[in-house]
Amino acid sequence: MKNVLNVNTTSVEGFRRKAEKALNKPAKYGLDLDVSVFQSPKPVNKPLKLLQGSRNLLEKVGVDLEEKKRSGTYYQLDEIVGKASSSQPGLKVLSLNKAFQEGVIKDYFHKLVPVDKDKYTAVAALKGKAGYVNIALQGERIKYPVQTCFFMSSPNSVQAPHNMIIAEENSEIHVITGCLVMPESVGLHAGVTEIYVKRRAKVTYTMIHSWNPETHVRPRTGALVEENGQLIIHYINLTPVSSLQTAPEIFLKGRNAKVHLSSVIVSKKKSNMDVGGTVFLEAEGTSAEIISRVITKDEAEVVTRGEIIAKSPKTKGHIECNGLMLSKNSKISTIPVLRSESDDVELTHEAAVGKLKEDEIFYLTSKGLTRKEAASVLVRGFMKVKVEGLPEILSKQIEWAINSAASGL
Amino acid sequence: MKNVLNVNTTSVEGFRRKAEKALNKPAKYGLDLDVSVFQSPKPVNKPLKLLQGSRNLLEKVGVDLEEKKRSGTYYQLDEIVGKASSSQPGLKVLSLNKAFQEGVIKDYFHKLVPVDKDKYTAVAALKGKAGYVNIALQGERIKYPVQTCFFMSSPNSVQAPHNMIIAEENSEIHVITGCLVMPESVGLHAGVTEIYVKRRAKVTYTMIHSWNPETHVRPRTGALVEENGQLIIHYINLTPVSSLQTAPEIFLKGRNAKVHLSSVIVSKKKSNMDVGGTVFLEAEGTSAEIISRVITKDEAEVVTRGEIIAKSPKTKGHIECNGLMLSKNSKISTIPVLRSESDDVELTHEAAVGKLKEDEIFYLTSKGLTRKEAASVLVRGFMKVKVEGLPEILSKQIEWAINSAASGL
Amino acid sequence: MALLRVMDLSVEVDGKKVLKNVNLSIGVGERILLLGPNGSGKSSLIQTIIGNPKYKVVRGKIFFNNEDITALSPEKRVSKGISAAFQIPPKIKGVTFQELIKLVISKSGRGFEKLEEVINEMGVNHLLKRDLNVGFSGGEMKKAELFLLFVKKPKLALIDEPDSGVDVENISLIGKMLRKLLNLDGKRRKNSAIVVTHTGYIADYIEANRAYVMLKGTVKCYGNPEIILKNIRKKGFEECVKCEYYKC
Amino acid sequence: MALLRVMDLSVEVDGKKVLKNVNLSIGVGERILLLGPNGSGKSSLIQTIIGNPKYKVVRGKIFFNNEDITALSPEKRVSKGISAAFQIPPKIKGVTFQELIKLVISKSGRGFEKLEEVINEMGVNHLLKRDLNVGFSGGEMKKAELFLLFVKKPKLALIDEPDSGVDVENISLIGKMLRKLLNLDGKRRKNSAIVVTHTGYIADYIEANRAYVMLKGTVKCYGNPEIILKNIRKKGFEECVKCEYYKC
Repeated sequence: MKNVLNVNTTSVEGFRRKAEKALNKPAKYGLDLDVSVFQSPKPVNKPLKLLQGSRNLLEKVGVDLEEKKRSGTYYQLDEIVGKASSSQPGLKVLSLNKAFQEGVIKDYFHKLVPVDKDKYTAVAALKGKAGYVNIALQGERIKYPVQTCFFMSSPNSVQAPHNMIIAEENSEIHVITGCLVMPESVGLHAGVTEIYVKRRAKVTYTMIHSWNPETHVRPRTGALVEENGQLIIHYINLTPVSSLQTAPEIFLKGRNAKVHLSSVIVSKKKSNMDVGGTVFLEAEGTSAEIISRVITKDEAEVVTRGEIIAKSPKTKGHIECNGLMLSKNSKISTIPVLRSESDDVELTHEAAVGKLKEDEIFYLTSKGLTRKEAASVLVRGFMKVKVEGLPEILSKQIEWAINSAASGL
Repeated sequence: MKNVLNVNTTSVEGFRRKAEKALNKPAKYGLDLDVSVFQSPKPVNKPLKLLQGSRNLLEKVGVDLEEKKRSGTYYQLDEIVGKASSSQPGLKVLSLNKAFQEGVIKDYFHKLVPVDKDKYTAVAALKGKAGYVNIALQGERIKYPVQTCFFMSSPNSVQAPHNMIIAEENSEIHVITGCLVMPESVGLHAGVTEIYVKRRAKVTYTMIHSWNPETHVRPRTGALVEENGQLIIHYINLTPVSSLQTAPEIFLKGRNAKVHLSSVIVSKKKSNMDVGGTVFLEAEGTSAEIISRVITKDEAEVVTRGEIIAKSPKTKGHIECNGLMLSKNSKISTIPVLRSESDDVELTHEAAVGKLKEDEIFYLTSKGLTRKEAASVLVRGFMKVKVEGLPEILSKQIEWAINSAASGL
Repeated sequence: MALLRVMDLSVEVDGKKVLKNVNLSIGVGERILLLGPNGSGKSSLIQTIIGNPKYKVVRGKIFFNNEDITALSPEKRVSKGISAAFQIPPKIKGVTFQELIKLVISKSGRGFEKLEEVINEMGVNHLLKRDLNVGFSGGEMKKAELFLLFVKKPKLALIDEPDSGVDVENISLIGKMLRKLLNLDGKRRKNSAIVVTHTGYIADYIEANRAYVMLKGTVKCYGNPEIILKNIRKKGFEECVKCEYYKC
Repeated sequence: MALLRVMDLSVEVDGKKVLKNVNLSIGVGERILLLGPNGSGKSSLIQTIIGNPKYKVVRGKIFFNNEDITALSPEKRVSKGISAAFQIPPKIKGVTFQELIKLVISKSGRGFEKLEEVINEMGVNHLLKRDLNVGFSGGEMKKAELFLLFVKKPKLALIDEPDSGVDVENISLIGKMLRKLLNLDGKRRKNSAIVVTHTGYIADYIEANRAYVMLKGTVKCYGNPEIILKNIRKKGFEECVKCEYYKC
C-alpha cells in the first residue's frame, strides 16, 4: 500500500483555487513567513528505523511504540503515513486518504478551518500531505487514548497534514498528539485540525510538542461543540522553536457545551511564540475556560492571547494568563479579550506576569529547602494546570513531560 | 482683543505639511470618520449669554462661573477664547496664542502627540483653534483647581483646541476640564492635550464630559512624567455620544514616576465608545494603574483597553476593567495588554463583565432595601473609583456627577 | 407563644438538598443556640428564614407571629421584624459602611437616637468610611453586621457565627454588644434571637434557653445548652447526637 | 541552659521598625506563650527568629544553643533544629501538601516512621492531594502547618496562632496535636516551643512556663500565663501591662 497521498487530489478544484488566492495572505498574529521557501519533503529512507532510533524523543511527546494502553495509533514521517490503525471496534483511525475513500468526512472537510484563512492553510492545502481521521462511533466511550505522531526529518520542507477528530453522539475519545523534529532540520509545520464534538460527546485533545530552534510552526485548529458536548484541549510546548503561532477557534453551538483550553509554554533561546485561542459562546449555558502558563528564559518572546465572545445568555467565561520570567532578556505579553453581547453573562479574567514570589521561596526555605530547591518546586508547580476530566494516563504523561522540562530550567 | 486664533500661523510650516499628509490616516482604534465633513465653526453670537444660559450644564461638568475655589479659568466657545485668567501668582493660565507669544511652549508643542499621529491630530492642526496652556511654576503648589471648559454650539463643526499642562519641578496643579455640547449640534471634538510633569511635580487632570448623541469625540493626549513625578488622569463620561475614542499615551521617564489613569463611562443609547490608555514604564521604580468602570444601557457599545509596557526593572503595573451590563442589547469588550520586557516586574490584571450580582442584591434586601433600591446602590458603588491624591473638592465634584448620572439609570 | 415556627422545612440550592424536614420554634423573649459542624445546615437555615432566593423551599412552612412568611421577599420579612447578621457578608466595593447605615436607618422610617454614641461604644468608628466589608478582618465584619442589627432593633435577630474568626478581646466586646442588642441586662422583655455558633465561645453571653444540634441538613436534637456544649467539646458532634436524652 | 536567646533585637521591614529592643529567652524543655494585640510584633518576632529575609535585624542578636544565628539562612536554622508553623502560610498553586511533606522528609535526611498512621491521627488525609493551602479553611491551614512541624520534630518549635480561625472541635484536636508534638504526655524531656496566641484558647493545652506580652513592637512584661491571660481577658492588653507585678 502506497501511503503517500495528496489531499488535493480528493478535494474539489474549488479548494485549490481558493488556496492559491490566499498564498500571500498573512496570518492575523505572529511572525510573517515567506512560505515559498518550504518544499514538499523528500521521501524518507527506512522510516521505521528512524522512528525506533528516536524512541526517547517519542516517549517524551507521549508516543508508545509498543502501543500499550493505546486504543489506536497514527504516525506520519514527513509525508509518509507510517501507520493508521485502531484496536477498538468503536474507533476508526484512518489516514485522510482512506477516510475520503470511505466517504466519512466530506461533510466536515474545511468546514471549520477555511482553506483560505491565511497563507498557512493555503500552503497546507497545496503542498500538505496526509493527516489522520479519528472517529469515535455513536455511544462508544474509548477508554485509552489514540496516539498520533508527526515526525519531521527532511530539511527545508513543509509538513502540513489535515487531521480530523469526530466524536459522534454520546461518544468519548482521547487523542494525544506528539510532534517532533529531527534536531538538524529546518522546516514549517502547518497542520490543519478540525474537531467535531456531537451531542453529549467528549473529546480530549492533548498535544505535546518538541520542536527545534529552526522550526516554524503554524497549526490551524477549529472545533465545533454541540449540546452538552465537552472539549478539552491541552497544549504543551517544552522546547525552543524558531517561531510558533497558534490560535484555535472553538464554536460552542449547542446548549451547555463546554470547552477548556490550556497551554503550558516553556520558551527558551530565541523562540518567538504567539499562542492564543478564541471561543464563541453561541448557545445558552455554554462555558469556556482559557488558561495559559508561560515560562520564558534566555531571549525568548511569548505573546499569549485568549478571547471569549459571549453571544448568548447564561454563559460563563474565564481567562487566566500567568507568566513567569526567568531571564531579564525575555519578553512576555498577555492580551486577553472578553466580549459580551448579552447581559446575563459572567466573564472574568486574571493575569499576572513577574518573577518567582519571594514570600513563597522564603516559606519553602523555612521548611528546610534551599533557595534553588524552592525555586525548582515553584517552577514545576507553576506549570501544573489542573484539567478536570483528563484521564489519569494523560495527566501522568503531561506531568512527566513537565517535570522533565522543569529540570532543565 | 480678538481671540480667534489659528495655531498653525504660529507653528512652523513643517507641522502643516505633516498634517496634510496624515489627513486620511485612520486611527488605530475606534470608528473611522470622514473628517472632511466637519468645518471650522461659525462665530458665536453673544457668547457670554450662551454660557450663562447653560449654567446647569456647566455645573454638571464641574465649571463654576463664579470661580469660587478655582485658581484659574479658561473657557472656549467653539473657536472663541472666552476667558484665560489666573488668580494665583505661581500659576499661568494662557490661551495657546498668548503662550506662543510669550515663548513658553515652543519646546513642548507636539512633542508628545505627533501632528501626524492620525487624521484627527491632522484635522486638529489644520482646522483647530485655540486651547489653554496651564503652567505651575517651580515649587508652586496650586491648591484650587484650574477650571477649563469647552463648549460646542456651532453645528457640523470641528472643535480642536491644543492644550498643554506644564508642572515645573516640585509644583502641583489640578486641572478640571468640562466639555459639553449644545443639545442640538452635530460635531467633532478632537482636542490635543500634552502634559509635562517635571521632577517631584504632581498633576491631576479630571475630565467630566457631557456630549450629545450626535457628537464624535477624538481627544489625543500625551504625557511625560519625570523622576518622582505623579500624574492622575480621571476621565468621566456620563452622557450618550455618537462615537468616542481616546487612548492617552503616558511615558514614565524618571525613576519612581507614577501614573493613575481611570475612566468611568456610562454609555447609553447607541453610543459607540473605545476608551483606553497606554503607559510605558521606562525607568526603574515606575508604576502605573489603569482602572475602568463601564456601564452600558440600551444599545451602547464600549471597548475598554489598557496597556502597560514594562521596560525597566522594579516596575509595577495593574489594570482593572469592570463592566456592568444593564441591557441585553448593549456590548462590552475589554482588551487589556500587559507586556514585560524585564523580569523584575509585577504586572497584574483583573477583569469582570456581567450584570449586578444576585448575592449582593439579596444582602441589601435582607437589610430592608427593595430590589430597586439595592440595584441603585450597587450601580452607584460600581462607578466609584478611589483615586488617591485627588483633592477633596474634585472628589466631591466627581461624586456629584456620578450620583446624578446614576439616578438616570 | 411561638414567635417563629419552622415546620417540616426542606430546602434546595441549585437542585441540591441542603435542609431536610427541619422543625424548630422560638418563643417571644427566647434565645436559642444553633450548633453543628461545617456543612450541617445552620447557615442554610438562617438564609432560608431571612428569605435568600437561592434557597428554594420545596416542603414545609415558616411562620412568624402566626403569619406564613414562606413566600415573602427578604425586605418584607425585615419590615415585619426579622433581621440577620451574616456569617460572611459580601464585600461591596463603592458602598461605604456609613452609607449602608444611613440607608438602613432611613428605611426603618424612624430616626436612630444617639447614633454616634453607639458607634463609639461598639468600636465601629474606624469602619464608617470604608467600603463595606472590603479588607475587614473577621472581627470587624462581625462587628459591622451586629451594628446593623443594632440599628434595626428586630423582634427576631438571626445571628450567624458572631464569634468565628474573632480574637479574645473582641469576643467579650461582641458578647457585650449581643447582650445589649438582646436587652439581656435591661428591665423590659428580652429580645429573641437564633444564634449560630461553631465554637460555642459566645454561648456564655447570650443566656440561651435551648441549644439545637444540626447534622447533615436536619435538626438532630435539642436541650440544655450547657450540657450539649460540654458533650460536643468532649465527644464531637457525631457522638453527641447519639446521646439518648435529647433526641428531637 | 537557654536554648534560644533573643537579645536587644530591633527589626525593620521595608525601612519601618517592627520590633524594638526585644529580649526573650527560652530554656530546653520550656514552652512560652507570646501574647499581644494585632500588630504588636508577635508574628514579626517569629518571622525574624526563623530568618525571613524581609525582616532586617538592625540591632541585637539571636542565639540558638549559644550560637549566633542572626545571619543564617532559614534553611540553615531549620537544619540546626528550629522550625515554624506560620499564622498565614502562602497559598502555592501546583504544589500539593503531599509533595511538600515528601520534600520536608527527604531534606531531614531520615525517614519518617508510621507516616500514614500520623496522617490519619492528625486528620490531614483529605488535604494530601490538594494544592498547598489553596482553599484550605482556617483550621485546615493550621493543621497542615502543625503536621509539617510534626514531620520535622524540631528542638524549638515556633507556632504562630495555632488557634485563630479554628472551630471548637478542632481546637481540641489541635491542642492534642500540640501536646504530642511537644511530647507533653511522654516520659522523655518535653520539647521547647514559642506559641503565639491571640485568643488564648490553646493555652490550656501547652502547659506554658511563662507568658510574654508584646505591645507596639516590644516585650512589655512576662509572668505566670494563667494570671496574665486572666488579666487580659478582664482589662485588655493596654491595661494588663500597666500591672506592676510583671514588668520586664
